[in-house]
Amino acid sequence: MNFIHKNENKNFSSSQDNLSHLKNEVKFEGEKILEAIIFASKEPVSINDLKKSCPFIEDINESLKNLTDVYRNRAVNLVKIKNTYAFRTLPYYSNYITQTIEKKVKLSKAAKETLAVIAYHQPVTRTEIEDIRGVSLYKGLMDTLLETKWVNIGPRRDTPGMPVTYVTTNDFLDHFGLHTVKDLPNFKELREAGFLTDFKDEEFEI
Amino acid sequence: MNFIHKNENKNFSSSQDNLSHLKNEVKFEGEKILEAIIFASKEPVSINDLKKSCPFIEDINESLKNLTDVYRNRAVNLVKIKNTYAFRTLPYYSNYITQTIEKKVKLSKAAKETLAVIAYHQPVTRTEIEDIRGVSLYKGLMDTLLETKWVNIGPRRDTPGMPVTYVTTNDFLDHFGLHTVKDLPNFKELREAGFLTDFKDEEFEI
Amino acid sequence: MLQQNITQDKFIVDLNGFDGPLELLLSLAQKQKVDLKEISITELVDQYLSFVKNASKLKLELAAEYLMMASFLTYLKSRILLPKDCLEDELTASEMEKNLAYKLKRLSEIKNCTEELFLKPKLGIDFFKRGFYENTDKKVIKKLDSSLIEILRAFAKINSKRIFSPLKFIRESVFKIDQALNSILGLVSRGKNWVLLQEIIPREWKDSKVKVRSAMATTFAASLELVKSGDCILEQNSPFQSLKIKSKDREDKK
Repeated sequence: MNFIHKNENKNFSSSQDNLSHLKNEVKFEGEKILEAIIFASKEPVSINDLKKSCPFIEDINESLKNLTDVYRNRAVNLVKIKNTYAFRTLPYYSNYITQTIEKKVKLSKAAKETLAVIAYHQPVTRTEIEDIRGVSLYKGLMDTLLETKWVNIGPRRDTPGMPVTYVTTNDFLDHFGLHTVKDLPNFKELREAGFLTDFKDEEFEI
Repeated sequence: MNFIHKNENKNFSSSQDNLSHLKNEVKFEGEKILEAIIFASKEPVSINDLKKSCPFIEDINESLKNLTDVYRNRAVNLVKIKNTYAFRTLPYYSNYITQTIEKKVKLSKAAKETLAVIAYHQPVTRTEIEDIRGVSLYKGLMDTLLETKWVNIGPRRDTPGMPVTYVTTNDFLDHFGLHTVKDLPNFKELREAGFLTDFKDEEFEI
Repeated sequence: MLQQNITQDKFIVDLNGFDGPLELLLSLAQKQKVDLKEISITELVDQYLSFVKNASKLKLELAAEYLMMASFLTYLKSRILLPKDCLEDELTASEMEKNLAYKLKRLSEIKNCTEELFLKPKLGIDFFKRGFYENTDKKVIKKLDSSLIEILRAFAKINSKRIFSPLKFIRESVFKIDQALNSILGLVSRGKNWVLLQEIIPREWKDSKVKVRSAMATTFAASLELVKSGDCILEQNSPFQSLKIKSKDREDKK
């Protein structure tokens, strides 16, 4: 699929060939528009937003897949972060990039561990976090985590008292280079070993 | 020149072929490093800086030319600006990308508080908001909030004067990653989660 | 066991490093065996209890959480030692043991995962987003940049303001004590007759219930003050009747 472009396809003559050629052109143009939008956007762009911007693209998932393939062997990749897309450099090339590191969040040991508990057990209540860590959360810890934008409020748990739950965000996935929560280290193993109870697959996995 | 990659070149057998294959590999790697550097850079990168970062690239101009060719038919081009290089989306596609250019605006303290009151007490009348906040709303505040599309007019209250009420919208839920406003922690939960500690306005450790 | 392993100083440092009793227990277990499946719970209980005992010997203040764990473990140990057939309705000792082992394993897993998670390549450190973004300045869309935490804080602030705001008196409806003293002295010095307390209240304080109540209370307080100083006498014939006040005669004073 890579790099079908106008000049390469000039030799078609029969009308049928011409039609499929035109279809390919349209597809390719669509992919380029997606490429431009995602490239120019500061934040990962949701598939829904892309659909809205390009209502003429028939199968947006196919187009995004093609675009992903185009960049597969480049130093810059099109990556899917849950239901959003963004361009990111490969970690492999980090040594060559001397960038002033914008935002280095320094989390305490307890905050890191709490973040991991939320990531693996989400949606998880405060009590459950405290049960897993065997210690009560100190004041301001959840503040800090919410402020990183890696953690958000999830749906209330359907148990007596309807406690608030916590979940991780797309920012979290993006920061750690994860496509979905299932990409977390050892996620599958932990789930199979029964350490992650009540995990529901995300609803809007497309 | 486009997209020579490892898997496509596996069939070389003679040592000479192998050598030229390896040379191509090195070249291709060099191009990818340039690609990553230019992509991640905030400013166009000068050829001199690229040379310094990649002293192992034999002919940097050739590599940059190759990289330019790779992107020639994409929606994003590698462009030379004087003696610097940068990636730019093609103006041709700007119709599609203007939508995603965003200027970040912060809400005023009063607007945030009012939004919070609406989120927690909706549907809520203007008088009730003023009563809860203990201060009268300045002119234009409700207009600002309505403009954000996070707040909308709700049903009229069935009391003398039939005052208008305010409610939050689906946009509000989307923006803050919530399923329903009922998920918002109530005051008691906020207190338990430590949100009542003296709020520092400064950022967390960066 | 533990006492031999750790000197007194290190003991204190170690304790501070632990993030709660379960973590302490986990580290004791890991010292015992690498594989958490093979740890001996009774041995672990002994180690934990001696740790806590040692801490109290050193007069360290242990957080309540550590003591609660100690009491649970003591209970668990007693259950393990007791014959199995008593107390059938409660969790059996082996179930409690299993549960504790599960929690230790779960904590150790999440600790490993935390380490591995933070070893992963990170955005802005190991991989990057595009450094430059075009400015098509013609159509700029304002996007509100508010995070949930800001809204939560705003809400918490309003509420804490309402709860913790200092009591404010609305001065207009409070009759001050010196005002009351003046009006009493003004009336009672004129004659030696008894004056009803409610008659002392100035006319402008009689137009609302709140004001009357405030003026009455202050006048009463002021009258008590005058009685205490020996300038006036206060009289009430029977409970709930009106109070009368008059200034004290010179003869009375003698």
